[in-house]
Amino acid sequence: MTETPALHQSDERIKSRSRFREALIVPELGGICGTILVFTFFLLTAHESGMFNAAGVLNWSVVSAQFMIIAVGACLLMIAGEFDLSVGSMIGFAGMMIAIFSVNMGWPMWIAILVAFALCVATGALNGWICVKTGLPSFIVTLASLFILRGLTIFLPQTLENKTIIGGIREAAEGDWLAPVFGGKVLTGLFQWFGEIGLIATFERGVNKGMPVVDGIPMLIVWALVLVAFGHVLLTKTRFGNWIFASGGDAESARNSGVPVNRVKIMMFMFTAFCATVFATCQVIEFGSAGADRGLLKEFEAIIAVVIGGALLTGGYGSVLGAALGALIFGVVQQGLFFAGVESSLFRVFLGIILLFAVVLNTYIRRIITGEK
Amino acid sequence: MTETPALHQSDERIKSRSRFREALIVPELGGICGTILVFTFFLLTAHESGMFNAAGVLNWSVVSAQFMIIAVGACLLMIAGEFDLSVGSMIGFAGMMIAIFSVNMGWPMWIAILVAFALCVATGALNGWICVKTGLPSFIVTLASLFILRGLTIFLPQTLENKTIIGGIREAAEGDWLAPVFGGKVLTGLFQWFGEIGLIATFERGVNKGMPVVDGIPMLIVWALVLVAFGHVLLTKTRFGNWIFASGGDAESARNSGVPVNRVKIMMFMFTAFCATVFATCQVIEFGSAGADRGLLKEFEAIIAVVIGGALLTGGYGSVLGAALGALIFGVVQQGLFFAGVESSLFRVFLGIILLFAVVLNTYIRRIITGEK
Amino acid sequence: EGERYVLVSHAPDSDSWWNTVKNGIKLGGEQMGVTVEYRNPPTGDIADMARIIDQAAASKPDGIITTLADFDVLKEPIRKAVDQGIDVIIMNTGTPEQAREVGALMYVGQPEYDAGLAAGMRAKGDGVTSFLCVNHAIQQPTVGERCRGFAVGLGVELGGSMLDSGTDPAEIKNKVLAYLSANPDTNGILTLGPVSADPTIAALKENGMAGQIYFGTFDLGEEIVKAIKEGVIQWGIDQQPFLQAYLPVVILTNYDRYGVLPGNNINSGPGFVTKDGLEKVEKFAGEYR
Amino acid sequence: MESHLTPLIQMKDIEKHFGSVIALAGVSVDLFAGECHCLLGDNGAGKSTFIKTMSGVYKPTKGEIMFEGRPMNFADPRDAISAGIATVHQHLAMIPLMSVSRNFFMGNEPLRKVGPMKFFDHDFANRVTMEEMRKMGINLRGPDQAVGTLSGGERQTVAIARAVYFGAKVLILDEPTSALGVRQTANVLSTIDKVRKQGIGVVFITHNVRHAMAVGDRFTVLNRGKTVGTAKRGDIAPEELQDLMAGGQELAALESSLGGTV
Amino acid sequence: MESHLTPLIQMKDIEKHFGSVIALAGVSVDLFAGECHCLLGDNGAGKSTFIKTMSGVYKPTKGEIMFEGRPMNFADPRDAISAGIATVHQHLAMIPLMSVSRNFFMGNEPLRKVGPMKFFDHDFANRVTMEEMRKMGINLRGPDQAVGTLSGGERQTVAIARAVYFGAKVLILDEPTSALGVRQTANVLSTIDKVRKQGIGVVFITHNVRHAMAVGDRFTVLNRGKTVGTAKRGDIAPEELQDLMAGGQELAALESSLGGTV
Ligand SMILES: Nc1ncnc2c1ncn2[C@@H]1O[C@H](COP(=O)(O)OP(=O)(O)OP(=O)(O)O)[C@@H](O)[C@H]1O
Ligand SMILES: Nc1ncnc2c1ncn2[C@@H]1O[C@H](COP(=O)(O)OP(=O)(O)OP(=O)(O)O)[C@@H](O)[C@H]1O
Ligand SMILES: [Mg+2]
Ligand SMILES: [Mg+2]
Repeated sequence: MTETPALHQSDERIKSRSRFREALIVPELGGICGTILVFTFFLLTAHESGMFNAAGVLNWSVVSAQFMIIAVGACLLMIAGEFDLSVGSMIGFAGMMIAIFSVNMGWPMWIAILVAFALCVATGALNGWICVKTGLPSFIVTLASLFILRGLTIFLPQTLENKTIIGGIREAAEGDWLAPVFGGKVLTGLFQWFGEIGLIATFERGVNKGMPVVDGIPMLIVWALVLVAFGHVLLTKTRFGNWIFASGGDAESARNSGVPVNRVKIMMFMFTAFCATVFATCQVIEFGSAGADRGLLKEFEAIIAVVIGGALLTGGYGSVLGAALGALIFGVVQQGLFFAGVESSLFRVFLGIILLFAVVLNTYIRRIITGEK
Repeated sequence: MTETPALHQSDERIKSRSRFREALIVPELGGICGTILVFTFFLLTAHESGMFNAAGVLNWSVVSAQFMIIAVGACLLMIAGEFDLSVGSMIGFAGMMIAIFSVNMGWPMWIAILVAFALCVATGALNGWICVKTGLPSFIVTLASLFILRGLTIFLPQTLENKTIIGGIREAAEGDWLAPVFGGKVLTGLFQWFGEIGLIATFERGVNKGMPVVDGIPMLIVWALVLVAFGHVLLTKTRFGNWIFASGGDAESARNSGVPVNRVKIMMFMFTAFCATVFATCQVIEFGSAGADRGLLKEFEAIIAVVIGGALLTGGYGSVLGAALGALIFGVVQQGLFFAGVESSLFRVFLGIILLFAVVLNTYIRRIITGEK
Repeated sequence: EGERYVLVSHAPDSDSWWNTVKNGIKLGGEQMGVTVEYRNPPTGDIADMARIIDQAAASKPDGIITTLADFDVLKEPIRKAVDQGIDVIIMNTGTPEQAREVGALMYVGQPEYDAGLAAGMRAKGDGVTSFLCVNHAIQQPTVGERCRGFAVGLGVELGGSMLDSGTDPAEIKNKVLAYLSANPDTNGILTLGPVSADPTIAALKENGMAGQIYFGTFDLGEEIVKAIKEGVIQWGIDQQPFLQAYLPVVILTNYDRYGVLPGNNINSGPGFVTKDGLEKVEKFAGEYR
Repeated sequence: MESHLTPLIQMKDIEKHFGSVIALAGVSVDLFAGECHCLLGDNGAGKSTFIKTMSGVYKPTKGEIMFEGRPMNFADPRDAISAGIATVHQHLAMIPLMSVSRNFFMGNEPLRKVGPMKFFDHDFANRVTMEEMRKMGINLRGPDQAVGTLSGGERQTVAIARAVYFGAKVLILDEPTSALGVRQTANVLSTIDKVRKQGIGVVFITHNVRHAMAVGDRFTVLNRGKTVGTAKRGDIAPEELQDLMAGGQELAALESSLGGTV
Repeated sequence: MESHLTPLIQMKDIEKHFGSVIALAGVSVDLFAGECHCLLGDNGAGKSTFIKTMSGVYKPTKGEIMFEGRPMNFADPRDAISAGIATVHQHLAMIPLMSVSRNFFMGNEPLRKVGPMKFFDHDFANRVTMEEMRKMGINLRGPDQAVGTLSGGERQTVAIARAVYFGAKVLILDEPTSALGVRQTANVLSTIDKVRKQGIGVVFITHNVRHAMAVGDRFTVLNRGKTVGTAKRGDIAPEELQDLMAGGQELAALESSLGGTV
């Protein structure tokens, strides 16, 4: 075997680049810059509006956490090279199923929740199976599920109850062991104490008089953090993560190298459905009702968060942490615009401009730092 | 130069295949089969509902023509490798602009229409320019325009007029030379005569008593046919058509071969915007009002029609005739479900199922006939 | 002087009817010298609306005016806002009882179901036996209540007579035509707003049934008023959204400044607008009516 | 001597049709352990299609595959890989957006146990990748460089190094040297030589007679989807082989004007 | 003799950086009309990058390009093509989903006038495509076969046939023979020979010394992004050239075990 020249020779063809700059070349970079920018902006413009008091922070945290939950699923699926446009409908459908099972049929809450999970994850698997078997683009397949699931979410309660909202879930969830996992709060003691020492404002009247305005961290946020951590570890630290990248990067090549591409894709569809169901369950348990309009357009919001977070729409590249930052940016911007008192019909205009700005910035920063042409 | 063996030698490696089967291998095939299937189905199930009398035919023809107008644009753009999610918002925006210019500002209708066309086509060009310059996926860029245009469509009339529906366009269009090109009817004499000789039913009551039920072919249908013909010729018979295929098939390779890919893509974005504006103009002239909610979800319907028509979402393959058939199928199914008296909240469910069925059938037929594995 | 109020609605961005509400708060705000901000969930998702109420409360306004589109979802956020010392008035949707339960000062509006019921009874009196309800916002639960009320008032099953029409005017028009062609015995039509009413008018004009079929609608708009005048539409139910927005602003300001409050809830509708006395309605339809 | 043993792989009368195209019209090839079997033939002769049926990418339309004497039916490449068949395809099985080391171990990720859980062992992967690439004569800038930024030859080298590293019983190389430089080609040929000596069966596709003659034990020539014939090393002269590869046509006229064997 | 004329293309001290990667660190090459200039070098030496700056795909980071004596600045490949530079890239510029004849005429569509309008002349395109491919030794099944269904070598032949058909003043071929069979290679080499005799300048990249020696007039060797040197035909022996191409390293040990020049 020919001995090659010593390793240091190869360095002559690389411009020296500082360690710091090297460390910056991560898919999350755009997300990090965006987050800093967004917070700076709102700290300057909306600091007086209550956006950064306890209740304000909780408000945008909860909204961001919501985005995060669906963004994690969408992110892994997108990296695996597929889309799911049925996420929004799935949220509506899952909530409605829980409501019908628990309120109309009177099943115990935990059974209702578990059956809804099973149904939705199975639907996700079906989406994936159809995509994989027929070779159709997931855009089309899940567009069909979008219509079908939304249609069922309208039709079923309409037929059963003659209305499109089913309430009374909070009552049905009382005393259940599973419901608090989605609708409860943690660290209530700590916040109680914060309220007592005056760190957090307290209610001024009503039954809760004297209690802190924020009395704990909703499980929604806990779920978001857990899912982000899980997704991140799965993607970067495991064999399966490598398969996800490979399936999205080039399915044919991955298959030829022995990656079970079909299995990977179907599992990612199932995970996306799982995330959507977590979202829906948290929502119905918290609000106590399920409606036919829940989750509208959430699929786009998930995709937007993921793309702001630096993933490629075409698959094979991206990061869960980036997607989480994208969700944070999206949540903060959305609620921040309200705090900043932007005219509501201009809200979408701003949203569009910020979206565009975020992705352009993202690409641009990446180019500057990596020095692509 | 080595002489190669005579041509007939190469035939030994091709199974003989009838001319008929050869002729079938066109992208439109799925659309043709789908159309036959759909018509057979509704002829059998809904022939008594009036779906196939003159008024019924006009009914689904108009809906299909609407889909066709936007499908032509979406089809060419998709073949060129891009998407436009802002079509729906563009429809709302264009209509609103015409209303504002003609009703609020009192401009002559033809100027209002031309300026609206110019504005929208420029927006399309901007979409394209951003996609091409930043290299961002058009999905994201046009998603941003979707939000921005919809926001403006709500904000502008609100600020100018305190309303979000602006009426009185029919009055403003009276006597204008350009308006009838979008809102008029052709062959009215012929239909009058049809009515007189009893070929077409006449009204039995009301103000129109004695007039034929269908009194002409709306310009909307004429526009649809003209655009389909134009798109088809452009795509298959011209140099530019070859560039469209090449740009969508592999932009990098096309660029290396001297195809002005950026120009092609931008022009296709402009054409899509043009089609959306035609749609909007026909609509406002016919209904006499522009609303902030016009065109919602039309972008998806366009994409659905195109995909049913056999185009590849990834670009580089497809046919305008196929897209037109896809639009026809979509329109007939949608209206047919109502003629057939299907429970209307199940409408979306059916739509989803038929969409899925259509694309699966499409792929399947193509495989059987071309013998792909 | 300079109080700040927030009005939160459940309507998606594109719902054009809410425009009148915006005009109401604008005028009310100008006249009283207060700022009123309008907020809504862009897609009409009521769960998102709950977050907006939370957000509004966190920004410490002097008062919140909100709809009660889904009592289950909204009662908690509203009650929390009330408990933080923010005055709340419920407008548009909901019922006086629900408003009391969440601790709101009062209710200004037209309970949707009741309005539908009243319309249905009126139609029954006019001899309607089977009807078509054109619903352009099937996903929005509050609007559907009108159909439900109408069916009960009429004493018939709602069943398949509610048409999920979408918002595209040509599609609405042709769907109505298709429905009427497939169900020729229909003798009454109810539309739920200008979005569905305008194309329905066009449809009836096209198939020659304009003026022949009993036609009522919710909410007003230019075309609707014109159609009432022409006799195509028998009546339009005006719930006077302008008042629903204007009054709470005035009431909240006066309550904040002088502590005065009306002793009862205010029903802004249903008011039946018919051919008689259309002049003012015509002038301000879609703007203040 | 090999004829006494059962072949590692026996492919009998393989046919493969794509729609109306007959890509393979009955090809038979067998491969013994420790031999390098060269597959030669004109463009479009069906070599790639043939080895794809061998590595589980395509199912043959007709014909039988025996692996170690037993009939075998690979459902997908994963089956073939786990049976011990490593393949370097002509159109490389590399993911451009992924790093070299992730590509190198794609489908065969090294695992590291942390408690009950197993994680991708990045350190190990990076080390091995750098090491193996260096052995092939390529100095990578780093194991996390994206494959998409490598030159054509560098990419091909990654694919070969990977197949050799994991290669179990059979190594299939479809035109591995076509994009390689002189030094890399020499390395690949000597790698084939080494691998063969370890008792692995190698299928080697090439258009270059000299490369084939350098390492091949047997030569099978395909033409227009059919086997033209199989010859042992030493039984055939390079010129003869070359004529066979060109579909049996006379190249004399051309060659004289261009100076010797192409 | 050529030194008296102005070169067709003169590339002076071309540098090209990709982010932190220095792909070209100052390469100078000139090309005269009627000569075949071979560009040789190891994998990753920068050959493809170099010819891409020549054909307008990349802008050089530094350095000057003179075309027929005038400084030239190609904004994109279209400029280069209209200036008369036809290129066959290593990663082919073919659209798999499009038919062979559409690919063949991509960017140079033949037009047919019908009244005031110009249409794509499909008949002409189909005829010419079949004809040109037959000349290169490939019998297509039909001009509307999709390029994606051709074998690797067939595809490459389409690209070369196209470049030759439209080739104006300069023809750049980046490893054109790498995927070709013996017969096709012979055809390409004799095509180069013919084209050169018509006064066209050819840049020919290859890893095969024999192919280079067969048609090259001058040989420039790149190594690690730099010019190692340029030699005229007859001034250098194949073995010397081969050593240069391998980056100047001794291949003796290897070669002896594998029998002769690789
Ligand atoms: N998926 C496919 N669909 C249709 N025809 C195909 C397909 N794959 C290969 N072919 C045809 O089968 C024949 C054999 O192709 P193959 O790729 O096996 O040739 P090859 O011997 O590897 O050629 P090369 O040396 O050029 O790589 C070719 O004529 C090709 O056009
Ligand atoms: N877009 C790019 N980004 C980063 N590095 C690149 C890029 N393109 C090429 N390189 C690097 O530049 C060097 C030269 O690449 P190039 O493709 O020109 O080599 P080559 O001489 O053509 O090699 P081969 O003979 O293998 O084709 C390689 O090391 C490659 O990794
Ligand atoms: Mg091959
Ligand atoms: Mg190269």
